[in-house]
Amino acid sequence: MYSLHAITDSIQNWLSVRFSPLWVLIIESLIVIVLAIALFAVLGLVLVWLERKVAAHMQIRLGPNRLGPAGIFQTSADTLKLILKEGLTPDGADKLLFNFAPFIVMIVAMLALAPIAFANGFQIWDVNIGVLYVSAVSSLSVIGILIAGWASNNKYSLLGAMRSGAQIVSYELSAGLSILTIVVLTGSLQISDIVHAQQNGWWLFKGHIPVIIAFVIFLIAATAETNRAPFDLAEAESELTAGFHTEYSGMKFALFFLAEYINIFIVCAIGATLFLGGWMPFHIGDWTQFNHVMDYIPSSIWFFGKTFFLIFLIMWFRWTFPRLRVDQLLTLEWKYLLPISLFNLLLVTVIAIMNWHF
Amino acid sequence: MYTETQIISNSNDELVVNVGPQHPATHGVLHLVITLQGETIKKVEPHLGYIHRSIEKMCESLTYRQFIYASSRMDYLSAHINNHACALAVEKGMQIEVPQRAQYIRVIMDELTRIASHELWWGAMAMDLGAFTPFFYAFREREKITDIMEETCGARLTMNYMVPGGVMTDIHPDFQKKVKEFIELFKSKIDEYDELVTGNIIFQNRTKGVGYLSKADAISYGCTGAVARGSGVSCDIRKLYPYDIYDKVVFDEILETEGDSFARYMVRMREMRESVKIIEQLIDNIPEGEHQAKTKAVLKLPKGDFYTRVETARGELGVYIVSEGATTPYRIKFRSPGFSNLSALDQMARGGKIGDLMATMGTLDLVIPDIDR
Amino acid sequence: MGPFSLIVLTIAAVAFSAGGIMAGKLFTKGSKNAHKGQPYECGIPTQTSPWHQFNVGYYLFALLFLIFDVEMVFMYPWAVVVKKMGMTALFEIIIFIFILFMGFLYAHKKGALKWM
Amino acid sequence: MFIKEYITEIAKATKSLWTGMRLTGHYFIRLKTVITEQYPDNRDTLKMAERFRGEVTMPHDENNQHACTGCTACELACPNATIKVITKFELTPENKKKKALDTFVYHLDMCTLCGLCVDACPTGAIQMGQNFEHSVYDRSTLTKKLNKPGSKIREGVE
Amino acid sequence: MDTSAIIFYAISAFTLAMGLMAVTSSKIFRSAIWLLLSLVGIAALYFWMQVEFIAAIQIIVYVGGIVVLIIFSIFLTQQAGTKMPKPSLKRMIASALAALFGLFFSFNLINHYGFSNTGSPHFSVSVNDVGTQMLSTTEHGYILPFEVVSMLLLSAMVGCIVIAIKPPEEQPKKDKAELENEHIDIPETVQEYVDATISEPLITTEV
Amino acid sequence: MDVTENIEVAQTKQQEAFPGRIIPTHGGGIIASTIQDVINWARSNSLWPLTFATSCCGIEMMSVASSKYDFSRFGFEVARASPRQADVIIVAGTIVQKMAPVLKRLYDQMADPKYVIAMGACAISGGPFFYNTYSVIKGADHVIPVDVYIPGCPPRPEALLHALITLQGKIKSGMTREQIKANPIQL
Amino acid sequence: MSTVPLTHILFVSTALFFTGMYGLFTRRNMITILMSVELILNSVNINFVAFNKYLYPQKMEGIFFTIFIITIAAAEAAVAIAIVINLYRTHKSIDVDDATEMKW
Amino acid sequence: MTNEAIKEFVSNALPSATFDESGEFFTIQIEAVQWRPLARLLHSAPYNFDYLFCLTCVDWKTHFTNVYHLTSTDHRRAIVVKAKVDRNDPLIETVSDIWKTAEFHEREVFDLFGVRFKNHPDLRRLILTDDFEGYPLRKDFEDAVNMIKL
Ligand code: SF4
Ligand code: SF4
Ligand code: SF4
Repeated sequence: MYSLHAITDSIQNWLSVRFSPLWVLIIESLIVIVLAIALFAVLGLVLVWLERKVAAHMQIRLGPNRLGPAGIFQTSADTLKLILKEGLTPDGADKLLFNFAPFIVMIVAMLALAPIAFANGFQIWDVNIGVLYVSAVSSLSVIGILIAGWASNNKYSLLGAMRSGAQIVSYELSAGLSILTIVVLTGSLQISDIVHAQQNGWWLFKGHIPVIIAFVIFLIAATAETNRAPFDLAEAESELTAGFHTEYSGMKFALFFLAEYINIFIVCAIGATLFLGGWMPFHIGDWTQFNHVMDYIPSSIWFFGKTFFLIFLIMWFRWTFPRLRVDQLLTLEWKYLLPISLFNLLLVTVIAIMNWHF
Repeated sequence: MYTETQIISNSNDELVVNVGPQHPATHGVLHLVITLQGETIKKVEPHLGYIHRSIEKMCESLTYRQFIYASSRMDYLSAHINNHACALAVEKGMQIEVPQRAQYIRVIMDELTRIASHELWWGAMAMDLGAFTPFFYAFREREKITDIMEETCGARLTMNYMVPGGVMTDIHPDFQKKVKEFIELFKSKIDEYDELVTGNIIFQNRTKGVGYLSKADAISYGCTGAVARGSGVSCDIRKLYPYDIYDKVVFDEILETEGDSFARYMVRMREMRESVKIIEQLIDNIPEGEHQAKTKAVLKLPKGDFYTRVETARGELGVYIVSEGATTPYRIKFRSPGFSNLSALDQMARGGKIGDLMATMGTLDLVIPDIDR
Repeated sequence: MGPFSLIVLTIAAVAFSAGGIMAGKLFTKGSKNAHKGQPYECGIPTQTSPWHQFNVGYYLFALLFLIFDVEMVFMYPWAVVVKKMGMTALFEIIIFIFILFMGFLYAHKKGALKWM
Repeated sequence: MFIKEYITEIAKATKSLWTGMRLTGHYFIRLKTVITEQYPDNRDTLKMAERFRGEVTMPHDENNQHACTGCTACELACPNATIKVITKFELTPENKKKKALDTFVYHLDMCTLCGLCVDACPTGAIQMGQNFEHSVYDRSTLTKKLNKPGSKIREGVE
Repeated sequence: MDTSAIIFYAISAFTLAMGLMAVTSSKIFRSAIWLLLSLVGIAALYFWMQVEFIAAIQIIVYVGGIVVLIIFSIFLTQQAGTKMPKPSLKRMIASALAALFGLFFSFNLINHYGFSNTGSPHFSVSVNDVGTQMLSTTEHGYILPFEVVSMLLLSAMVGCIVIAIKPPEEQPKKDKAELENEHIDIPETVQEYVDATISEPLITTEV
Repeated sequence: MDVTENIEVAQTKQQEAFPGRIIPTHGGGIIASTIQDVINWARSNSLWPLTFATSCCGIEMMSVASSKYDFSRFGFEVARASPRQADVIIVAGTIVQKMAPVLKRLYDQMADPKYVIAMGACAISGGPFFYNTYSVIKGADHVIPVDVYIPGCPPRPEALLHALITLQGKIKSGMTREQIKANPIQL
Repeated sequence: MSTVPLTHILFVSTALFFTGMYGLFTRRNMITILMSVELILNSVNINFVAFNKYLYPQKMEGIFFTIFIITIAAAEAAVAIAIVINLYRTHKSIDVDDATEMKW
Repeated sequence: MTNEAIKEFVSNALPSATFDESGEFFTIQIEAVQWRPLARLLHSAPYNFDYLFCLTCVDWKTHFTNVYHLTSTDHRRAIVVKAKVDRNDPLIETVSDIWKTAEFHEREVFDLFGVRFKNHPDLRRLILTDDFEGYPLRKDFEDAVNMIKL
């Protein structure tokens, strides 16, 4: 298996030989900043483009195809346009908070990137409470939405923000519980531990039906937490025009837009890490030959492949289902997902203790 | 500049929200003033007139040949059927005998229009409920119909094909073949619609028990079309007061008795199948002959008043012409189906959520220019 | 990189957002008019302020969420060690969850999980 | 029983959702089903239906002659006065004054493309054209003169 | 002063400033937001102290839970946009003085106690240890508090529901068939009725 | 060059030529910043329409969105319901006296740069409701400045696409509304 | 990590405590009072963690106390908000003075 | 249910009503003040004209007639009631409590013709703006700016 440790370590060594520790820190920070921003930009562009293409093909049409091959520059044009568009602040708004909200959303999205293992040995911070950290940070994102909705001084925004507040907050529970199933199986919160525990098979396959149930619940909760259809009540277009970001324009709106996609990426990355083994290649029992072939595929490709597969699933949901009503949304969580995932967690615990999993 | 009376709530926890005139779910420019308590709707007050084009006044200065085209701009989704109603009114006044062939063509066109209209409704309603893809599937079939229309009538939406005494031009030679092809295709696609939307659990939860309208209320509000039939009121003009050759074709009047949004939805879905049935019966039997009766160049209706009604995709369209014997009508009133149906909206939406309002409006299938005229 | 990365990432996010907004400000001048600053409400002037009391049933869900959230917090350390500790931990958490589940059932019975 | 109901409910819901996803997935993987026509690229092959009403035209033959007698029947038939027929008096070879077309003004910006004028024209001088690409930056360019400069009425048209 | 110290002072300043703004801001929504940022600052402080677990809990419970709840209750009970009445100047000065005095006093106390100023460089909290100690039934185990917590949460939940749930609103029964049941009394002759109506002054609606 | 004044002049000129009530617009014209090709490229290729359809033409607008014509090929499919995020307002349908203030408000609330397409006879001139109606505005340009006119009743979906391409041409040329009227460019 | 003396951390927590106190004194609005209380609780938490870290690095009692305090704070906040909402419903005001006067 | 029967029934209660059977529907012509009692009568037994499907007004330059098209869903029979309304002081009683649909239709007629409906719950302009002057569907309505005569 390839590991990026060698590369990162050599950079580290090279730097520490040449510069004082402070400078090393600064240079490394700069590298991380540049990488993170680049990742953001590229992810935003690619995901939006992907979504449009997926939507188009499900809807028997072509989708963007006039700018560049298969329209891949379409989103670049959109981004550039959004940057160049006037960023309005309504007169009646709470101007400070109004302009502050996109930053919060962005910071939250960025912070959640920290523990994600993009490849073997490529992780910004392998925090020892990994998944707990991610759920903590993602619970912050509701704040940005609440602020945006309230500060806009617009009824649609406020309604949308309230809805999304209740929604995100509720679905955090079942997301957390399904994350816990994996924690129970692994016995660690650290992302790297979780990935390594799946060396001989992904949890999804090793863990019997309870893990599959947990996976499904996680997917549903992830969709809801990122405000995606069919849970996109916060920006329900046919009800609240544009929901909590009704009053945002230009770059500020683009930041919300981008954050939405980054959040999708993050939850899908977490999902891929927990259930599909992160950057671990696909291994089958003791087919050594096969496993070797799989090992030749770089770990980052595995990671991104899995993540994008989950992203595709979430997009698939979006372009198929009608939206739930707000009370049904909460009923779904409180009456179905939460009891099921609690029960499921106990089941997984039994499996884990009895060592019934593979 | 803006002087529309607005009701400002005095109570503390009520919120007054404007929905429309520019709003994705109002299908045009309906303006609803909604009083909310939390997310629960306390009151819905429709404000009309954002597309009031004074068609009635305008028609007073148009001749009987000309005014028909204005009617296709009213309920543009049932343009043919509107034209049909106007043509029938003039024919009734002048006692013109319409040739059989023209009658067949008219009915086929009507039913095609009905399918097209229902398709659009289906797509738009799914869109209101947040599902985007059905819209595209619906338009795929609808485009087939518009292509057929374009080939025969020369336009896609506002065909202006019916004239007093028949239809403007004979059908295109390919017409029958294409319609049959379309019917075959459509029959398979409509099952897809059921798979995608009707059976969907979310959709059913969103519509069942939502926007209830009792039978008594439906009558009292003068509802027609699918709205009334969803509440169990039999009101299909094609059955009750058949015009042209509707008395010769076999079809069922669709009735559902639940009175909720899902019932209205089902009425329309089943109606599409009925329309297919009607077209199937007619398409092979279009008699030979004239497509248009000989009429005078200048039409003059005798003194008196004439009321004709047809079943558009939305319900009963009445054309009430008061004539003084001149070349132009003295007064024309279009009794539009949407107007009455809309008046029942408040009743239906009260107590529901905002999402319910959208579902209810979706099943009302409002076409605002038809309401405002 | 350790916790320091949090600061770095925050800086990155701020730089990214601020950079974008600044670039927009630099290249685009907006025109001013009387309506621009007013809230959008489908093209109709807003009559009542949205910053108004707002009666929604959401808060009950937030209340319940808070309780369950704390419960989850206790379950994280539990989940880490349960495999190691075996049955004891399982029984402990079953009691824990059972007690809370009682509350949940109570809430359900009281109709707190219904929308208001 | 309660639990059984609960589970069947969930099973049914899952099945209905899966049915929908299967359909969209079906179309997603079949690129053949894409029905998009690529308008500006397919301009050459794009054919309008022959009865398509795109604009009112006045065909001229190779001698720059049209068939309009200036009878204004079309102007009267038009529901919203899109056509303005300006006539002049011409001297016929027999030295009789005869009404003839001077300018045939056509406001494309107002035309509803209903075809009543074409129906009403006794000589078939105007027809519905197939062109639909009329977008302009300036509204005034939409007011057109249909008879070409110097054009004449065709011989023998009364 | 090394980087770590700088970071500590920055975070502390941020936390304190936000806390101060939270208690002085006159807009209640903003006040909640400043409180939130202050709590985030405290979480950052925990991160700095390398107790990531506590930091995460701080964010999950305080920021994701309590503050959201507070914000909801603000929406519910306040004209969130209006300014709150300022406390009287006297009261403000008195409170400030009291607070300052308390601060000075306590800080003096702390300073005089003379804590050892060096922390262990190897301090780290692993969730594993937390879990083990929490669930262990031995002397140092926290199993009893752990189970008691569930009781506490249960009682809090029951309490919340009992207190906060709305008594079911008495809805005026909507009589759908009102119109049908309405007894229409037709006068002896309609003309009589007509005359009776006519004699009243006609109330016309304002146009 | 004061754009506002220009529009007023243009409107008075229009009034002489064309009947009907004109509602004055303030602001209006796009303020072209640095005329750079890249900016214009981005702007012209990312026109997000406002979901605004008043009547029949709106159906053809929906057709353009549908799979057969699919304006997403041009990247137009991100229809925004909020004017703050939209770039182009396609006036699809009749504008009546009661709607005019709303239209104007929507236009005003859009963030710059913003463009207007008048779709259909109604939006250009009142179209079929030109005569003897008391409520129809005789053209959307009586209310807001229009960039591209596309006649028809309703225009075919292809025609609307053509109008969008025309608008792209205009944006790429970097000229203002008045300049382009004065010296039309060839696409 | 050890260059910051314990007293500085304690100073921060004390300052936060008295900021909360100040809020408690000046605010008359139940929700803002609740916010001040949260600040006070948090300052205590900081102390616990700091003491644990600096004085007893091999033990975890401070951590546990913090966890339990956070738990109790959550329960307290939930109940408090419930009371506030109930109070608001009956009195249409959540001013402390009003609440005491009305003696419900 | 024949025309005769209705005729007898109506003229019993309302001797001054006149009838017209020449058109498509059986027509009852009355004065405005008689309308509401007649409406109640028609709506109730035995004929149950419970379905008001068209309500409009015609301006005859000397007077208005309010035209009510009624159907009975039980008997499937339509009749027309034409109530003569004074043009200078157009006033007629509302029937919006009898047929709920009338509420909107009456507002429309008020809006376009200026006929006032006594006791109407909410008689405001429905279609036109509140500051609109005049009643556009009256024959003498002029709007110099917007109306272009052919
Ligand atoms: S075009 Fe035809 S109808 Fe019109 S003026 Fe010429 S000849 Fe007459
Ligand atoms: S097509 Fe219709 S609107 Fe156009 S000029 Fe001819 S008659 Fe007039
Ligand atoms: S131009 Fe024609 S199709 Fe378009 S809105 Fe006007 S009447 Fe309708």
